[in-house]
Amino acid sequence: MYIVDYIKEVASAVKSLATGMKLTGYYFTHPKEIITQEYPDNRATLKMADRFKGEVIMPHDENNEHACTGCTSCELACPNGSIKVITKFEVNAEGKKKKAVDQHIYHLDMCTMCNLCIEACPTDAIKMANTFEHSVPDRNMLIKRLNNNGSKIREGVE
Amino acid sequence: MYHINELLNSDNTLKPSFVAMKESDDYTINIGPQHPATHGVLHLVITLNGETIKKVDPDLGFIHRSIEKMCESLSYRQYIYVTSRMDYLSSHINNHACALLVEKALQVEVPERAQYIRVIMDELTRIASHLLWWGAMAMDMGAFTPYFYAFRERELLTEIMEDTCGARLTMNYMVPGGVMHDPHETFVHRVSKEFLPLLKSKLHEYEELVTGNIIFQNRVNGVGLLTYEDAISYGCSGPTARASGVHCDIRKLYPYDVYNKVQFEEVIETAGDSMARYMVRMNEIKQSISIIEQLINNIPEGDFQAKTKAVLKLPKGEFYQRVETARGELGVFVVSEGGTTPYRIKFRSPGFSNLSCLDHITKGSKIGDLVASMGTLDLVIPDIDR
Amino acid sequence: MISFEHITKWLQAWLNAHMSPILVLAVETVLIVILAIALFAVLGLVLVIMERRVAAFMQIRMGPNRVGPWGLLQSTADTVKLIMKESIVPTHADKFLFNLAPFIVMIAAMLILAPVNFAQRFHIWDLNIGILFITSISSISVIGILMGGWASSNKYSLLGAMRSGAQIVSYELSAGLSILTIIVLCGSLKVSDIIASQETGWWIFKGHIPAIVAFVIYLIAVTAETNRAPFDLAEAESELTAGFHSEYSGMRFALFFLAEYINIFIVCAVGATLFLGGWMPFHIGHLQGFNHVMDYIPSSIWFFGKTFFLIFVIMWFRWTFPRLRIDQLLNLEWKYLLPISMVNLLVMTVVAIYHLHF
Amino acid sequence: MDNEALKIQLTELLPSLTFEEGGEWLNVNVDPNDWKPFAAKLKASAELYFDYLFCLTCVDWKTHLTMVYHLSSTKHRHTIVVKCKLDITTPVVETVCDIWRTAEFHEREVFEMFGVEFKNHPDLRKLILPADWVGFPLRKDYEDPINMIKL
Repeated sequence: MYIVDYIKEVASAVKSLATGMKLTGYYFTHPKEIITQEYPDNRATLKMADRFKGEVIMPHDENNEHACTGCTSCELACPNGSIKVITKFEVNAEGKKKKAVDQHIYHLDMCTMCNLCIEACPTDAIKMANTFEHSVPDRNMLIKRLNNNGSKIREGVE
Repeated sequence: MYHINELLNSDNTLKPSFVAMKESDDYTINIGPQHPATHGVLHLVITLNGETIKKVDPDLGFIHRSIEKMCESLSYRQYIYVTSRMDYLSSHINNHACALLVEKALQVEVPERAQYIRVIMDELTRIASHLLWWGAMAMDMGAFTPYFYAFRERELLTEIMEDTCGARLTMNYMVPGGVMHDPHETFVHRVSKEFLPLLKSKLHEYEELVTGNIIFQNRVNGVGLLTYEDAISYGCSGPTARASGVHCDIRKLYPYDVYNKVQFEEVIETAGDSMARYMVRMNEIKQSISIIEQLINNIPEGDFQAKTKAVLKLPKGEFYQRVETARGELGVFVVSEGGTTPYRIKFRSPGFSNLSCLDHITKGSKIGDLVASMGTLDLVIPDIDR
Repeated sequence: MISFEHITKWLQAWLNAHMSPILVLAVETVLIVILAIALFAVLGLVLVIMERRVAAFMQIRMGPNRVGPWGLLQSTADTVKLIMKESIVPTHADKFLFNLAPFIVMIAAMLILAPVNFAQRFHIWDLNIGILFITSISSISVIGILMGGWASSNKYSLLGAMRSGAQIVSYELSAGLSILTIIVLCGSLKVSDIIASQETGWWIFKGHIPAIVAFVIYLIAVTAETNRAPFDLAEAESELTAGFHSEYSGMRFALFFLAEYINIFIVCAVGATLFLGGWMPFHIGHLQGFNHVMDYIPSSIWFFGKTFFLIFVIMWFRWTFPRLRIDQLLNLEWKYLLPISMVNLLVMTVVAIYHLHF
Repeated sequence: MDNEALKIQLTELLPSLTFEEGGEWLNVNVDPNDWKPFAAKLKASAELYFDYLFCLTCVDWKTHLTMVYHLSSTKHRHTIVVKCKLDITTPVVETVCDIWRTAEFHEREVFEMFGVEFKNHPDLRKLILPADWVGFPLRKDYEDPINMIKL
């Protein structure tokens, strides 16, 4: 019967629409399902994943010493040229000339957080920090010098 | 708009290249490069007759970064990370293809633990990609709400990725010889105890909200018909081709890593329309869940990375590696001269071939059908442009 | 108890006592215009914030919650922004029609307000062909949309306008027919008579199945007529970016936007009047106690409550369903809604002739 | 079909073929003038039935260009790689987009990136690059005026 089919068709169409409305109606009446995180408000409790790749940093210990030998492995490993290591020659206690890092320049604006420099570093001198709020008013402020002023290489790191 | 001097010769006659433009009665519309339905910077010049489409002419290149040229100056460790930027929704799988190619060329034995992790990551990426596609496609159809439901599940997934890989979208987790880190200690628990049960409990919502909806079904049934022969001839792959009945799942045909150890079905539909493509992807989510369930609790102990040399040099020759991304078959073709960088690299991206059938499948349909077809082809523009 | 009726009566008496009749008319006209515009502004703001909150809750989000308490001032802030924005007129646009179009849409929406009974004996102009007036004036807004789409000299706008034209013209039929089903029952086009005829019960309860069918068809048809999802093909942002108002910006865009919400309010008000008894309280048979409690609630609250319930339903549609395709949209009208509403009207006529309704 | 059987079959179709071993798949070198009829036979032959062109690209060897076609059969699951050596100054080859429709887009890409002209291509326009672009970016002698890495 054509009429019966017609009515069945209409009825099943209405049913399918009603199931959809039931679902949205459920979420409308259950505000507890809301998943929004209000970001600037929850800054205090917000915890980033500990492996989150935010930016490259060079940890310094309390004596203002780091582990960077200035070997430029990271510079070579970087695919976009965002690391530039400027080396100098230092004269150590025995009077020998030794290569050391003068400035470890890091371009955060060009970095893609690929982690290849960290993998390449033989002395674990650099690591990824899980900071993420990098916005600055001027692009040049994203060019950073990773080694602190007056810092020197830790004893025993070759 | 053209300036009048660009249009006319000095003797006030129309320049030859604009004669066709003037004489044609065609009603052309530019869909894109900025358009809500293209999900990126795809430019389609469509010719209309009323609401009916006469011709679709894609114009690409708005996000072309020439990754192939870039890779010619990158080492075999570095070129992996660039491929995350191609099909950013299946970045793990792109990286996997590149890592596999280097391993194949250098004959590196990848530890079994790394293989398991890679396959789990691939499938998680596939789920994430299909979820996002599901939401975005529903949005193309005019239903906004599914997008948020899909992102709710995907959010947990990206958090799991973030724990292990340190990034949410472009992870760069695969390295030649294995993976970069060991999975996070909560990884197994979060995937098997949190994510999979959540996703399984929400799958019925997708069916209630979109799949069963009569309006949606009318929008996609019989729309964008791609026959078996055309699917092969146009070089379609992945869910697009499988919806036309083509057996083309690289995971089944040419298994890599531990895909030959897991049981899963190659999802095949035969209708070839948008609904079939939709159903293939929805069922693929279920298959991916089953693959992950088989692997997640059986990850063997051991190394997560094989020992490789610091500087990788591929032997002279040509290498081709293909994998199944969420969109289809990704082929990496490397010509090596024996150096540290590829001499020539070609990425056979699934989106590029899938896009080429768009004109064919939308001819004679309405503008709404174009959007539906584009939605179910699951185009990712950086994947097309590379 | 203070009601709108008392206020208007007192105002009328006070004005008559102090002024000549012509001046009274003038003052009242000015007052009504100010009130109508104020109502428009308030309704626009309230409906926009309501839509955003409803959408947000259905989409497991929070929605606007920063400006003012619970984000209530968000739409006010948006309005200020829209007023301050530059209204760009495209170079090749027909400037006269382009500027005129939003006002036509807006004026059409404003005119329909006249016969609506907001509360017991509180209305602007209770003319004897009120419902006819509403159906005819509501057809004008399509001219504004066509005008705007054509004058923008934008292909998306033109397509959207043509879609809108086809859509509104067809859906007016079934909207009109479902309105007729109720007119057949109460035998008057005057809005206050229609409401008065529902004193013993609302038509949706009294009118058997035909009234319910007519109600559903009315809801679907007016959703289409106001260009709301799932029938928002004239805008269809995933196909035509923004359809007929692609080229509009600033306050002109805001007028289109506002008119859409006012139209929703009006069609829902008409729906509430026809099917849900307007400002009539909810009564159950002879339960005197219950009925008295219901009577105690002011009539304006009844009216706005019913109207906003219908608006919520239309919003619910929007945030659940995907959009139809243009040929499916017309199929739905000509192959389903129109035949059903015609048969429905016939059945209702039989019901009315033999007094089968309650 | 394994490589040896493929070799015999292919030589029957075109005796002037040369083969290269060593890669994952059988490499076949074809003269560009013979390529089009050979391609048609590859698709038409019931035993070979190469219906799936899954990769089409070009390699710049500085002295010459090489077109590389990766062909596979969805029925028999065998794969070959066909190579055509083209002259670098006037690279011309017949189009195959009437045999494998996917070639249309891939050939347009190769056309703009390498400057290979495909004879009888129905719509040989620039696909990715702007219409007024000068030069062929993926050739080895192309110098990018703005090179981010060298900056």
